[in-house]
Amino acid sequence: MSSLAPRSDFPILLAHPGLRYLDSAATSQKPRAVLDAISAYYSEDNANPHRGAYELSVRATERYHAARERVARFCGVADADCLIFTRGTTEAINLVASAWGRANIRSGDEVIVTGMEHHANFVPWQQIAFEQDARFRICELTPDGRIDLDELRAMLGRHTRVVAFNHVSNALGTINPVREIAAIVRERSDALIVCDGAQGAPHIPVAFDSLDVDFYAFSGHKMCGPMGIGALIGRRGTLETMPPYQTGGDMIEFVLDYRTTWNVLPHKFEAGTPNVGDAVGLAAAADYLDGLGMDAVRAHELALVKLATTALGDVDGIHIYGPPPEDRSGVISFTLSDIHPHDLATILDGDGVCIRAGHHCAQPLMRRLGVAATARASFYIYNDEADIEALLGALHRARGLFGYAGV
Amino acid sequence: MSSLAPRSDFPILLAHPGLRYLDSAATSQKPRAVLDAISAYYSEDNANPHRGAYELSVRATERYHAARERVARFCGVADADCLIFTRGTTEAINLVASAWGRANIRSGDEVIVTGMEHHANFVPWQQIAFEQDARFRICELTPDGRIDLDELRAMLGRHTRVVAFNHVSNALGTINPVREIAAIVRERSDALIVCDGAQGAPHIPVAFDSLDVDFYAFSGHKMCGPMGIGALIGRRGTLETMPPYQTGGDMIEFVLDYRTTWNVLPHKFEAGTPNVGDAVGLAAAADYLDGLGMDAVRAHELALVKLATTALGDVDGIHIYGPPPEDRSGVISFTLSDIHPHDLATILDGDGVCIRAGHHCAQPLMRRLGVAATARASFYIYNDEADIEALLGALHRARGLFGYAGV
Amino acid sequence: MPESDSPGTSLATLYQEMILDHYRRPRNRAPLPDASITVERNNPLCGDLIQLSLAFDGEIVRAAVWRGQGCSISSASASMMTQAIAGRTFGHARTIAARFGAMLSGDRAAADDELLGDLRALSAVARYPMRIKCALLPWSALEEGMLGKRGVGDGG
Amino acid sequence: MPESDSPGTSLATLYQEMILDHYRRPRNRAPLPDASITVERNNPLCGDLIQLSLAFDGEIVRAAVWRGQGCSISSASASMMTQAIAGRTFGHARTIAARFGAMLSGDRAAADDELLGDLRALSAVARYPMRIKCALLPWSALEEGMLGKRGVGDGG
Ligand SMILES: Cc1ncc(COP(=O)(O)O)c(C=O)c1O
Ligand SMILES: Cc1ncc(COP(=O)(O)O)c(C=O)c1O
Repeated sequence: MSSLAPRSDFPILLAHPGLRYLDSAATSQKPRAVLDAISAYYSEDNANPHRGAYELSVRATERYHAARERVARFCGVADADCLIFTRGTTEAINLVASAWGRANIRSGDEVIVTGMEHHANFVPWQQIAFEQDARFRICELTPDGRIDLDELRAMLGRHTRVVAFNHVSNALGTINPVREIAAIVRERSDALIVCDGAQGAPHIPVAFDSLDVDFYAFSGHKMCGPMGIGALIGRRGTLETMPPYQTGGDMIEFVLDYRTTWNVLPHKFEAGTPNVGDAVGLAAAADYLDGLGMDAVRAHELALVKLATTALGDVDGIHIYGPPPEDRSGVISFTLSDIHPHDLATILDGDGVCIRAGHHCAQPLMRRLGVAATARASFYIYNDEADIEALLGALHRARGLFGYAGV
Repeated sequence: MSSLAPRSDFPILLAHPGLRYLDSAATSQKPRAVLDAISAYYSEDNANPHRGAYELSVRATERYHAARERVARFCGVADADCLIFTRGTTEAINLVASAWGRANIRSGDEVIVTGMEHHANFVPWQQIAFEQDARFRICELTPDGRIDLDELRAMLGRHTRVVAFNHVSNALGTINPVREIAAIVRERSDALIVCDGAQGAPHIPVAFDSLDVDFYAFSGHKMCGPMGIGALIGRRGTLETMPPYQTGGDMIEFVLDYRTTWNVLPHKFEAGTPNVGDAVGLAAAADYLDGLGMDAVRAHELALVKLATTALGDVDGIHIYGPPPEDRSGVISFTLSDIHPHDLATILDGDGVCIRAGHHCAQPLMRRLGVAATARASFYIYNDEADIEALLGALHRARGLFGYAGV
Repeated sequence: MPESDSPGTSLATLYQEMILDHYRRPRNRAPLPDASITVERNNPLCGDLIQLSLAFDGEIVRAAVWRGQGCSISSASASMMTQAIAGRTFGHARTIAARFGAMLSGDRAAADDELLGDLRALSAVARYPMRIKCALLPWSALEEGMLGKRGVGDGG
Repeated sequence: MPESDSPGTSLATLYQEMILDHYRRPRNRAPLPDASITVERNNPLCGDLIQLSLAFDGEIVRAAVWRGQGCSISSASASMMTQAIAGRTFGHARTIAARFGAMLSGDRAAADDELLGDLRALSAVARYPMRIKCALLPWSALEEGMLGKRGVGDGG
């Protein structure tokens, strides 16, 4: 099985021929097209958008506007004004928890997250619940690492103000049934539904308008785009009625001495000089991924993760977490005998195999799994069968180094 | 007078030979070295920093760390952990107003800003004062566009909780005596001093450690760096005792189910995947500017603004705002007869002269000046005498088009 | 950006006498005490502000006046607009608005349409994308002011 | 990254038997009911956690025990460290800590220093920058534990 995207599209893979990059769930590598788009923007069209009365500034404004439309199209948002550019998923969720949460969460309300959340979709809710004197509740998981929908049903009620969960778990790879969860929530409560799509948008076709969630957040750097850009998608009605998050230039209408009124969407939520360069880069990433086809991306990752799960499953002493590969994104989270994941990562690195070891910013999940850390290999469009073979070979070497037989 | 930096260092000036870019106060153009540094990072060292146990991730972490040290050195900060990377000035000030403000501003306190602030250093304070039931006060200006220090003295007292002012006004160019203002504030109150350095750091040598302010904020994109990155500098004691701003990955120590503890500085204030690419770009910008010498940058702008003030001063019907050129950065804000600044900008654009027209994100100042808008030309390292001549020529053409004699 | 062909001519067309005249001697810039509706429109990014007051009489815009501050383009546009629609049916006002919009998007036929009268002086704005918003500001206020009004001859 | 020369040998040195032995049979991993001080250190980015308890007797570290979870490097480091400092003066413990730190920064002489005893088995960590933090974690706890303690033979 070869890679889906030509490996030669990725300068870093050319620069390091022996690199087996299996940490795309942390951040993806960037195709040349994305880097060129950023450079070209700064080399031809750069100006502060919205503000100038000269052609260059109009061009910058248009580039920024077009980037928004492009990214909105990528994730199935018809009304592009409802796509707010943020620094990434973390900022997007903080925006909702802070701006919507402070205005809407009251004492006695309940805020529900799940036991598999990334800290970015856990801590902001924990903190705002504490601040607003609301009850913070954690929906537990099934033994195979899915959200326990029965428990969720039982938790929901008229006190439920927010339900926040990830589309795909970064630590387990679990793909959550977003529409089903949304239906369960809508049936039993008026809660705001917030979906952390950091591991969704890069790996699975996403059509926000048909997901029936209130907010969806993702990061550009995990989907071939640059760092420093991401998006929050919301519904017009919600976005228009909630207060702004950060205040300053561009997001205002009138600044009176003792009162300020806000600009229209999307500007209301984008205070300060926008990050046009990285937005243009993210739009180029959307072009690149749509060029491959998001269905093909998903199929490629599924094939790799199945292959890897079968191959790794035969290694003595391995334990793989989460549901079967069909229900996982291109993530395989595991431990191997008594070899600490950090040691594993170091040994694998010796063979050029880059995996992540640790709590994956999901300490609550690690506690539930009963481990301090796992090793995680994650696949993307530039990975191929050779990467899996290298991973497997390196795991055997690790076993040998730790004195296990059969190498 | 030629430009300080070779114009050929700037790809956009090569791409548009007739471009007379006089809007650097809005955003600066980028030297090739900065664009190359960003591309090189993604092409050679890209990974999610802090999190990986493989060499590539260590390299990314080191690049990020080195960028922080470099930028800290640029603005005279010995303790680099006290330099927090933000998206820009706006986010930096929102961070302080929100995190410090919510924890420290109480009913009855007073929050002071000045009449010349950019919305980014006005609206966040206005809003947090409102939210905390504190009194929002505006220190007025002298007729020549400086902060009225006598009025400031009179306003200060034991109720003063915050004094926020800009180092340099983006709309007038006024360079404020930061140290003198800080001394005045310290003498009369225990207020937190927040300095908006968006127009300071790019244009004037800044040594934070000797300024005696509590916070200093600036944006990378105004100082040859990319969009999407900037910094907040604070004092260790203040940063350590204040609560975090955004929460999520990287900024935590332990995430318990119902309680979270925070990481050390600078991580505590940098939630989520950091923007390594743009931080590396900003460090390259610091290299570039220090290569020219910030004293030389200031001298160059001063020479240009003096020249421009003299030249424009002779144009019939012109009105120039702000103090004399010696006390201004490379900014000249003006109106010309009854020609609306927008019309002026359009006409100038016909000659490739890019100026900004509008309220410059400073509506409170515009009210105080008694105008709805001004035209603003702003100079930077790549501008030269020919730019001023082009500006002058275009202004005469504008007069002609509007039927004024003497063209 | 330097314009490719004869910026002088083009700018002279943009700032032709008719425009400057309306800018300097705005028509219908007055209060309207018996206004049926007053709509405010602003461009937050440049600070331009238009306040449009309309008095209706059945299906007719009896009077249209404006106040505000803005550049020559938005001022002339407001001034001419109020002249063009006063005394007209809602349907007619809408037709003019549509033709004006078409002209600004570069429609040559619209730029020659006698229906637009003096407003044709603004046709050069189509070549200045950053100024189209200025020209449309008063029309956007008009649209809101007439929202829900059904005019004689309106198709639906 | 693939290592330039013989990753196998280098990794075999890193994970030599002595290290694995301390990892699998940690020494001094026990409670210390009469501890003078207990210090916790963690690496928030990977979740490693060390709790170090020290019992002092005058100017001597009478007992040093630890608990926690971590990789083989941090565990072996903690295990060996407690062995190396128990019964030693503050001054001596500090000297060992300094030599250990030097060894990890690549100081060859330190890596040969008999003073370090078994700890020399960790010298290969110097070639793995991402693991130096692991090896230093227990020492950072020790440093805080001894803060302000003046040892026999301390210069100042
Ligand atoms: C004085 C001043 N403060 C704050 C800002 C806001 O900076 P940014 O838009 O980069 O956040 C600017 C520039 O827009 C400025 O000139
Ligand atoms: C599921 C999930 N949520 C949120 C995040 C946070 O994204 P970012 O760090 O880009 O803000 C990540 C990745 O780090 C993630 O995997």
